[in-house]
Amino acid sequence: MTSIPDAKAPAGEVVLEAIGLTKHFPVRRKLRDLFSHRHDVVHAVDDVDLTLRRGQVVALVGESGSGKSTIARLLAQLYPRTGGDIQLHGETTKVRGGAAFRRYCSQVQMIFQDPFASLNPTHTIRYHLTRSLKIHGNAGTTAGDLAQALDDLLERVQLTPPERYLDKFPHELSGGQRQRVAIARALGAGPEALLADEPVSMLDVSIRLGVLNLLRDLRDRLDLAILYITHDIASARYFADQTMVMYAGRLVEGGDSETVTQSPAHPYTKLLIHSAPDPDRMIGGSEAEGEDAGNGEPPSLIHPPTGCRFHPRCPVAMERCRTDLPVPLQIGDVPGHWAACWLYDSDDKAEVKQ
Amino acid sequence: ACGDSPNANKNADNSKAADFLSIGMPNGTVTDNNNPFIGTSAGASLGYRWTIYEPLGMWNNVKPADPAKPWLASEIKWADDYKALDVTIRDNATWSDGQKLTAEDVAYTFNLIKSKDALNVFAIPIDQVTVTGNKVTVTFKSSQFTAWHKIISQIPIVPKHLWEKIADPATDPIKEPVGSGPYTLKTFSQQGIVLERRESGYWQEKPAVKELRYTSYTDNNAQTTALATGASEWSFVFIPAYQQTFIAKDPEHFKVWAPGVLGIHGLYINTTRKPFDDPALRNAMNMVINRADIFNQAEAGYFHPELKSVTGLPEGAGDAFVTEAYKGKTLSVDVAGAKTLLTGAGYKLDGDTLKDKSGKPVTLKLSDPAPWSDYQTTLEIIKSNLAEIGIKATVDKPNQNVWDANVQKGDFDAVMRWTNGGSTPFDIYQTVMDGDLMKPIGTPAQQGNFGRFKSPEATAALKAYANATSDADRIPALATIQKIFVEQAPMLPIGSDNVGGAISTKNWIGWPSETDPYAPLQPTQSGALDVIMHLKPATS
Amino acid sequence: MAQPEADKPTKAKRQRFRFISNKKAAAGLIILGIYVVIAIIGPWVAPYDPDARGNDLVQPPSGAHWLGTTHLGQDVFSQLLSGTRSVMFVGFFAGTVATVLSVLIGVTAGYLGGRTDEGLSALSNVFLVIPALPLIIIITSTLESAEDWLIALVIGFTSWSWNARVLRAQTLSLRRRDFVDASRATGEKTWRVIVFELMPNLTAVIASGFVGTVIFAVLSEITLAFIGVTSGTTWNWGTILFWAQGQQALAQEAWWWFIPAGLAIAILGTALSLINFGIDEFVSPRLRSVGKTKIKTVDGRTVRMRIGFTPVLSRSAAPHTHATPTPVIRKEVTQ
Amino acid sequence: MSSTPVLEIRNLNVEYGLGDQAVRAVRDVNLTLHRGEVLGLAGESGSGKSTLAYGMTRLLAPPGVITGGEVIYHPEKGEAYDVLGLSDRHLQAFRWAETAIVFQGAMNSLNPVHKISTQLTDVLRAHRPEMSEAARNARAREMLKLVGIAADRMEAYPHQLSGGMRQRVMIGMALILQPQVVIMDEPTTALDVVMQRQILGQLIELRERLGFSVIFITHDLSLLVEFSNRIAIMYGGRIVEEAAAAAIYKDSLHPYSQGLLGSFPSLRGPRRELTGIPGTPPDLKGMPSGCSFHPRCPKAFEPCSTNIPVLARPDDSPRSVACWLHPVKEPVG
Amino acid sequence: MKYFLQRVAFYLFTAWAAITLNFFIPRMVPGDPVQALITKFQGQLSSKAIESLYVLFGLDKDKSVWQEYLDYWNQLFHGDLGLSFTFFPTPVSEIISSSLPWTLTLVGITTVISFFLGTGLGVLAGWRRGSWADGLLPVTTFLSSVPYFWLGIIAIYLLTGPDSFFPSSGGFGSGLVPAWDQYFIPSAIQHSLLPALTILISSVSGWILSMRNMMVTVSSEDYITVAHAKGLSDRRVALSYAARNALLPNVSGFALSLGFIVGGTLLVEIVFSYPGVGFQLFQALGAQDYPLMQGIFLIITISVLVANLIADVAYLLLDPRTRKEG
Ligand SMILES: Nc1ncnc2c1ncn2[C@@H]1O[C@H](COP(=O)(O)OP(=O)(O)OP(=O)(O)O)[C@@H](O)[C@H]1O
Ligand SMILES: Nc1ncnc2c1ncn2[C@@H]1O[C@H](COP(=O)(O)OP(=O)(O)OP(=O)(O)O)[C@@H](O)[C@H]1O
Ligand SMILES: [Mg+2]
Ligand SMILES: [Mg+2]
Repeated sequence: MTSIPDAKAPAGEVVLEAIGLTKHFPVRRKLRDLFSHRHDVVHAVDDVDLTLRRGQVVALVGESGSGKSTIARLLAQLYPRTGGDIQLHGETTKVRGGAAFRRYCSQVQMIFQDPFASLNPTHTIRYHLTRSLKIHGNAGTTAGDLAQALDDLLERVQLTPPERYLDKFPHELSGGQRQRVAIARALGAGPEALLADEPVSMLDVSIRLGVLNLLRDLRDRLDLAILYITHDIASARYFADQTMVMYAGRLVEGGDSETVTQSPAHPYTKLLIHSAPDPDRMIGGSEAEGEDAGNGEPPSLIHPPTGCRFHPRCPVAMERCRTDLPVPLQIGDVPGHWAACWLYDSDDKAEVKQ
Repeated sequence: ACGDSPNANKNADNSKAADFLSIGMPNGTVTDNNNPFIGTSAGASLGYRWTIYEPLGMWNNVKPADPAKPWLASEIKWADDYKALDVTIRDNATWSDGQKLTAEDVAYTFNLIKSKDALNVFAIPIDQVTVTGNKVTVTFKSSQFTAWHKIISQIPIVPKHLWEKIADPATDPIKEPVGSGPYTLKTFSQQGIVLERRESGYWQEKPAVKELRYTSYTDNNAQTTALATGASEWSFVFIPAYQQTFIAKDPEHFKVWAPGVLGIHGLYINTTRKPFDDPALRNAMNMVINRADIFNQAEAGYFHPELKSVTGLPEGAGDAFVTEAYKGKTLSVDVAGAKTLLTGAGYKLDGDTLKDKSGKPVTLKLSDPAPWSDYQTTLEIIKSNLAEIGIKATVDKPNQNVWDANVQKGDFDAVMRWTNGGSTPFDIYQTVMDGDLMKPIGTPAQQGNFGRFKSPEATAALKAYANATSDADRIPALATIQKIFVEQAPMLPIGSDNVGGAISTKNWIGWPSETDPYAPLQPTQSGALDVIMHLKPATS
Repeated sequence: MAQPEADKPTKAKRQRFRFISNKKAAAGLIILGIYVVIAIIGPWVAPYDPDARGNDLVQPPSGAHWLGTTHLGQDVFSQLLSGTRSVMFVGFFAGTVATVLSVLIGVTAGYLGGRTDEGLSALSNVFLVIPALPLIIIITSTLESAEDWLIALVIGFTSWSWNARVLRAQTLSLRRRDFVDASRATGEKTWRVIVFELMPNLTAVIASGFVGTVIFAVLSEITLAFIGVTSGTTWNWGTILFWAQGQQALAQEAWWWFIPAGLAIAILGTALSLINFGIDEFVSPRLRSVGKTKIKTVDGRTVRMRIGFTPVLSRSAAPHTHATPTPVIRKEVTQ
Repeated sequence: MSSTPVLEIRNLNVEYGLGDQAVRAVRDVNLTLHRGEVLGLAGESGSGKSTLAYGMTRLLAPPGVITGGEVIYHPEKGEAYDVLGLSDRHLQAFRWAETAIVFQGAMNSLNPVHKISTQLTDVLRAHRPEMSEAARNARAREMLKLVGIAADRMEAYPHQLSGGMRQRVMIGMALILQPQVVIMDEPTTALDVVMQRQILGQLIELRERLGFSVIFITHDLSLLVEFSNRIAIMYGGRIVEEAAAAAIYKDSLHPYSQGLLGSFPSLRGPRRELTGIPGTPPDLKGMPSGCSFHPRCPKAFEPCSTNIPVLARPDDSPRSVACWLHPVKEPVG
Repeated sequence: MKYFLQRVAFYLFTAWAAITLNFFIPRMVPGDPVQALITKFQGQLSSKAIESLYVLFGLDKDKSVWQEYLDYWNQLFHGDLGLSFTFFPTPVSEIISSSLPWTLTLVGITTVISFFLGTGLGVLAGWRRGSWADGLLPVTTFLSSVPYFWLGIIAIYLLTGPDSFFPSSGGFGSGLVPAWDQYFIPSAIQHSLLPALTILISSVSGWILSMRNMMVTVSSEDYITVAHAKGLSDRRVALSYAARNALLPNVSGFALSLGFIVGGTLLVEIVFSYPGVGFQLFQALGAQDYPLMQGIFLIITISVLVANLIADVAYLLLDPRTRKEG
């Protein structure tokens, strides 16, 4: 018996969709606020639309604190959302624990950034995987079924032979192996969507690639929909079909990975790509330094800038950016490429040119 | 700048040996309160109230039947029925503020007590107080035969001219006491109270001790240590192994004398609980208790003198009151006799276990608060004594308040407790047997008869004794009382109270002793003043 | 999960009991073990009934009475042996009560957060600042009879707060660790997350809190007994001290009556502290007392390891491992 | 950039612990830092980069011990000397004045309870006792300005600054005594790319102005290639390859360097298929015999498992490699 | 500032809770103060006199608990703690004010000395690990496990006696009256030495241990390495960097452990017959003296709270991170 059903539906079908997803964290109230009626919140995620399709990887890129993890947790229903909708197979879902939550997470599973922290150091690999299988009814009925399912899982994440790993404790494994176990645990639920929150950023350079390649392999074999969260835009290019760029809680650009990374439209994306280490730009050729990169300080999310949140740092900010919230605008070059930037509002373009 | 310090003359004092006497009591902290009527005051707790305020006469607890020694009153006369008292007040007594002490002051004091229940701690039913010249006549609503000593020796006479102005004499702390006694308060601190001698105006020759230093030690241990180091020269405290821990430190000067008085300690048995409602069982228990062991081990061989007479009256103080029938009859350990008695009464000794008439094993819970270590030891001994006749006893150490409440409510099997004391055996027997004091189980009996001993005969005899107008009436009443006490054993007498003390003769001599028992040796008794008056420097 | 697993138990054991290899913990555990054994068999092996009076009053240690006798001729050694049970019982029972409470309150507060957390934290802080011993004395003085289990309950109920606080902090930090969220995301129920995911990681903290409370409870019980709050029927070391003090044992030069019980307490306390050190070092290996700190350099000097100045054992520039100086050449492989 | 050395490390050996339990974290490392250059030190986690950096200034906490080697420092003026042979007092004087260190996490490198100004002037007080209070403050202010922080932040506490600012403070502090050598141990890994570039850019610029040399440690090879002149690659406590940045990037000789380079997806240029390095990093306690990389090396052949290759020049170019694939003409070091 | 206000709010809450607890506990005590008083003196009182005592003590009124609670607060706000039963009719506040200075001085000074001594030794032991300072630990562990009272009694036995410099009990020499003069103060100091030593010996080890552990933990922080790298002197690194930071958790620990210390000193006061509040409390318990018990417990709690607040302020001054504005 195989615990993980292969390919349930044709590739390209929408598995998970976020519409206008918003999350505000309340800020701890201070004593003096007790007397006023102010309620400060952290605008961690504002009005985010995101679609995960079967067999596709969507990358979410952005600097630290831009709200990437929050999106992943919202999608995993680990946080209640402030606004917006999450649709699983086109159906609105709002679960708060209980059986509904379990049903949901049998389809949507999450992988965490830090494999050192996401496995409980007091339990064996066997325990972790068995729980995942049992909760979602994938453990079969007999001990033999379970053993088989465990072996399958470990093989799937290329931890072979399985016996060598099953009874180990997490601390006895290397980082890459741990992350594989974490992936196996997610697979144990037999999900259709995987939310991978910076799954490799804590891993050693030399083993990162192995895990990414494994995920890609799983996407192909199991037709998983994967959300790949990273701050390394180069790996998004390498791994993801689509890339979304996030800045201060909002999506600012999205589209086909190759397009977004090769011809970025939004000034922030440009900055990001410009800043990424580039071996071809050797030390001597520091002419690139001339570009104004803006200051590096991310904005406060409690009182985010009005209009476009990037405008205080944007080298080409216009008056309008200060006041009006930019809407996603189609970029002409490739279908599906968009950016939330007034530069691409056709009227304004004209203005800029004048 | 230090000239005005209250401690400034300390060195001067030390240079001349022995013009002060250090008196200690293990009473914990005291607060600045010198009201002689309030039992919680420092003056009462440490006993120095009697060196400031004086009574009419001195009653010697050690010889309770002796008449009182005139003190403020030069003459004391009781009516035969003890319902009226005539006292003549000395005319040379003065208050320490210089005013003369008159019969008016005495009358005022009696009236004060009469009008204020809170001050009338002995509940003396004063009827009329009249003054004629230097004579005061007080009449009472009932016979005061059993309470005369309280009236004479326990009521401090206070100055009318000052006390009149006090708003509430029952609560006023009297921070600056003015009395007729030979001492006045010099300084007060929680730990030490210093009294200095009045240099003039005292009605008799002034005492030799110039300064009295009272210290309240926090507990017996501290007090004993102080005695052993000589820091305390006079105290009343239980000293375990006193020979070793006290006398041996300075055998030449350290002395202990603990004369028994008419107040005893014994094992109260709850006579409403089966099978202890059976006098035979109680008698059998009485027969196995090893009082000598208790005296030596629990009472360190001195503190509560061993009771010998079957009547429960102590040797010495009680001798005069043992009626004909019991003269010479003494308590002794007789295990075999007890067993015979029990078998005769239908009990069965089954191996180590005594079974009562219904076949149930006899068990007994003895209890007393933990801090009373002599009682605790006593109970331990009683426990092992009782085991010899198959009674399985356990010793409980409830908290004092719980214990207290339980004893009063009658919620106990058996407890060690004291009786009231007085100038006659009446108080002892009343505490044990008086039906008038009895309350139903569950209702607190505050005055006595905690064991709920029911004997109308005894109640009547007690009443007769107290109200009798002549000895001829008293003797048969007392005989009846003693007969019931001995035959029914409502309470098993163990040891007597004492009015003794521990002293050092290093600096002062002239203390009362076995050979010269002129007064009690307890610094808190009113007789303490008499003792102080007797003291002479050891060097002279 | 019914497979026979050959090496799992040993592995698990190795993981769990690793801290016993800590010398301090081992010493502590051995001493504690002895106490526990005495607590169990003490009353039976005691040469005398601790209550039994004898004729030798206040006798110094002898062959018949190893630790001498009391003023009633009771055997001090027997009292000490019999008293162990009550001490251990109160210590462990109070420790258990306090630990259960602190786990319930601390972990709940830490895990649930928000209002619950604020309420529970305030509660434990209140208990934390209110002086415990006076409170215990006051409460026990209200007890009708101060049976061991009652005293233990009172101590347990008043001494959980410190552990609750530590546990809360620990839970908060664990709560932020991904594995908690990961197990939630796997679909675990809340109670399972707390019991199976959080608690195993808290064992060291819980254990150390437990041991700490046991120390506190033992000292409190003995203190209470010393000032006279005990059950009448059982012996404990505090009762021995109570009697010794009441009879002024030291003034009577009866050191054998006073000293051993106090030493017994101190040694038990030390053993428990040692166990706690072991746990601390187990949790945070840095605290482990450094092994060898003095080392010899090549030229024979002794240097001490210390922070900021790494010892240099040798300053010779000769290589340590001998790399082969003449490489083998294999053209085929080199492209 | 000249080819005069400032710091020569000769057969440095560092161990953690003593006796059998010892972990040999740095093994016979030879490395030369030239005046004015940026020397990159790369390698996966645990390869001994930090140990090497701290070892040469004797900053390793117990149980670290230096078991052998020399660290020859060439001051600007005067005789070269061995840092490992300095007395405590001289070492204290040497530190920071000659070599300064910038750590990975600035939050942790700044003492949270002291003001920025205190921590900056601390150094001056220790090394330039003759300076007046005012002069010290002026100097501190100057350094802050140099790294682009407003002087009014002098009185701030570390927690009041953002991560990037703190890291700049650290850089400013490192330069306050104008040292010859600045060691940077993963100075930017905690920052995001935008900030990282800003700070590194600034540092390079300062280096050009002030002329100090930099040892730049990171595991991000692509970053190193961009920012350093020369790169040394460590594996299992040894340096396995050392060459000019461009040479490493374009034509690395050691299979490990190749694997490392192949692990970074590139943002520009064609999308290539990446392989990474198979296997797991070695355990320092049970190092494989011979070349420690051989169990993971796709090109391993028989001498690799038995003989330790020496770091030496395979040809005339100023580069060296320790690999049996590359025959050595003359051993170096 | 915010932090400070939060703490103040917390203290107010705790004070409220303590006062309420304090109100209720004595009401659960079985028994009856009048009887306790009589028993204490093994006295003999007439039932009439007993009645009058009830009236005096204010125990006769049939008030609802709620009403009593309100009255209690009302009294407290007027600084009135009622009249003591045992020392009737002395106001509780008077008794406390005479004994509190003793405790405050003894506990205060010894605690502070113990804290600084322990912290100092802990800094040494933590900084110079592996040196002689490590040998300190087993000894201190043992000493800290010894019950206070046992140590005190042994000290009395060994060190006091007729010719000893150390008095066995009391707070000052008999015959003296508390005053700030050259007779009293030396005597008071002399009397406080043994109790202080007892407290010191059994409490110092806690500080040594926790400080040592904190030092060890802090020693491996990066900023310590940086401080060394900066070429600062070893002393400066140890004190200004390591100890300064290691102190922080200890300061809050210091505050919180005050409650325990007060508990410990209570016993020391009993053993040394020291005229402090601990001994008063002990007596009040025995005598069922609610008002005194309540008053003392309240005072102890409030002192601990105040000390906590002070420690918090100290923490505030020591740790800039808590000073975060906004
Ligand atoms: N539980 C929470 N309560 C309050 N604020 C939060 C909470 N979780 C996250 N935030 C805030 O929301 C914002 C977005 O956080 P998030 O973790 O989603 O960022 P991220 O993009 O994943 O960053 P990183 O790359 O560092 O992981 C941050 O400003 C963060 O401080
Ligand atoms: N205190 C220590 N005790 C024992 N081994 C240690 C200690 N510190 C470091 N090591 C070991 O020394 C080796 C080298 O560590 P080092 O910190 O120098 O690596 P690194 O290359 O800087 O790694 P990273 O990139 O993770 O910083 C590692 O294998 C590590 O396990
Ligand atoms: Mg994140
Ligand atoms: Mg490192």
